[in-house]
Amino acid sequence: MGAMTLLGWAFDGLVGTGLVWLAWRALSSPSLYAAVVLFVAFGLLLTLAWVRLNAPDVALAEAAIGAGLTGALLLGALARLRGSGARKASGAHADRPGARISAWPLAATATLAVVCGLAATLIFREPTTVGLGAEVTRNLPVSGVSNPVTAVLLNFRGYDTLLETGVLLLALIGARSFGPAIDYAPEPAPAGPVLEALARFLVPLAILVSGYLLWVGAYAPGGAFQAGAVLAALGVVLVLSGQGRGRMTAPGLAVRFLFVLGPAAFVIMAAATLALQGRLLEYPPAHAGVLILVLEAAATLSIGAILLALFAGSSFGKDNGTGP
Amino acid sequence: MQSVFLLVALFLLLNLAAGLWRIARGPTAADRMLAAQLLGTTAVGILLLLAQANAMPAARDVALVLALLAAVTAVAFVRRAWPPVEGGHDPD
Amino acid sequence: MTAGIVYALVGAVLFGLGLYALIVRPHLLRKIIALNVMGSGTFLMLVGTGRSGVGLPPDAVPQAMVITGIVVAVSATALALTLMLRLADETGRAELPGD
Amino acid sequence: MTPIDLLSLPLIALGAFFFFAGTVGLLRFPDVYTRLHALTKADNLGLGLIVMGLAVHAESWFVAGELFLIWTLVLVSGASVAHLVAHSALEKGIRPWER
Repeated sequence: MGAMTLLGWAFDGLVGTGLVWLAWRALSSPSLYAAVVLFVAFGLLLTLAWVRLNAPDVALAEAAIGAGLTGALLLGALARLRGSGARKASGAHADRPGARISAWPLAATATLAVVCGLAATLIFREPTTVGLGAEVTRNLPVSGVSNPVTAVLLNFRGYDTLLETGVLLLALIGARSFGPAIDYAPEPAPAGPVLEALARFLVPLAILVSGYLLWVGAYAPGGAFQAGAVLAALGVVLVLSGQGRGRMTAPGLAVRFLFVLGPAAFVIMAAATLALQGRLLEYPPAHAGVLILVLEAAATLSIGAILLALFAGSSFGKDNGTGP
Repeated sequence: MQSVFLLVALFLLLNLAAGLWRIARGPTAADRMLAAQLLGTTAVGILLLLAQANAMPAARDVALVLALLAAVTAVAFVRRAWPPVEGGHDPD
Repeated sequence: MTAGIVYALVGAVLFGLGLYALIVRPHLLRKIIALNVMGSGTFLMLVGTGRSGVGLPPDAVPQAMVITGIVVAVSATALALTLMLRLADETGRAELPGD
Repeated sequence: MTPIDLLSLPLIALGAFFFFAGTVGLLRFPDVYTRLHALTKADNLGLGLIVMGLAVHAESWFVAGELFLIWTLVLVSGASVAHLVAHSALEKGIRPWER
């Protein structure tokens, strides 16, 4: 067991050092493009950190979003920036090397104070602090699921998730309202057979994995967020291989239905449980498992559709006057 | 045997750390992207070994998601963000 | 696993790095990445300290909060990127006027 | 040391060696195309060997199937990305390295 502990410490030390180094390089390297790729690598290391912290649910979310969506979003924005900078000939895409505000010593001192304060709080905090873990474990049998994280997300604190689907919808509406009116991204060359074959290979598997994560979330790490993020990431591959782009930039009725399906399902469920059970999102224990699965399925579709639309909107932004 | 899995995972992590240098250094954008791709595969290997070392089957699901989405960033790069002018040394 | 405090401290450092870059770096894309780094630091502190005691399973509540946070962070990032692109379209610069 | 360990240890060690070779290639080879070669050959073989070494420990067919699915995904993605990057690099005018 001693060897295990020692190796574990070495592993954690290396991951921690790597995270700090990557964050520092991503925030200071002269090239914005390098910054984005470094940040994608940061997400990969962070996924390993979540696994070491015994938080596989979080690791799944980080893997799906950090490895798939965030990188694609940032790269798409960088490409668009280059287009708009080229038009105005002042280089919006270029970061002045080493540029920083003149008051940086003040900022550095203040930041250092914040970090020292945080570190001191972390080290000297009351070690006997008891979290809510015991409460969650005690109430798990009546939650309808056996994965405690899913129980918290969909049952004990279901209203958080209700509000979160609302936040996603608001972000989409906001992005669509401010979306640039002109598409600067150069029309890419035809996707070519390799990319199309890759998309055809990945999409059915992604739907399978997404369904698996949704189903397994009841009793093991997984759930609606991870499943939805996987769907969205594969939608990104489809859009980039030149398929289904119009459906996201100028969504028809069916796609808009997907956007509101999750929030609507949550609101209906909240109203029904309020009327029948007397409490917001308090399911009758006998049916809790089924109700949670229905809610999660609706949320998965909405999360996937909204995240994909956020990418398609930011990456293309050609608004045909039909967007919401 | 568990500690052997963890030892190999640590070895792969050292490889990953060495690969970070290529991301930071470049010189071309494609080099950075390729290094990130190798990092992804290495992370998949590490996760599979951690799943076995810590008896944590969920880590395998994390590896599955990473493997499934390994191509997304690279495809976004090739289709969108490749810098238009690619010269000899630093095109960024 | 006793590594919680290590990752929590790493989280504190990441929060600081992000905060510093958010203040001093003028380019908006860099500020958006800085916000994401700060968020990741916060998440690490939450989960790293969120264990209910020796021998007990890790606390599910911080993990659920962090999953919610990750999804909110990515949607906020998308919205921020859209605003940045709009600003660049209008002014030709992806920086705030004061910087 | 069970017989299964004796079977899996050499496979995993060989796999780790191929990862090492891939990393050395990534750091030492002179241009994008040669690095691409190092990466796609070596690390996919490395992951394959590690997958085989772990699959002999698998407690069920489901786990073994998942392991091989992961390897297949990495193989297909790696090959496609290698093609796309090399193709675009040639189009952008990056010249292959010559002695």
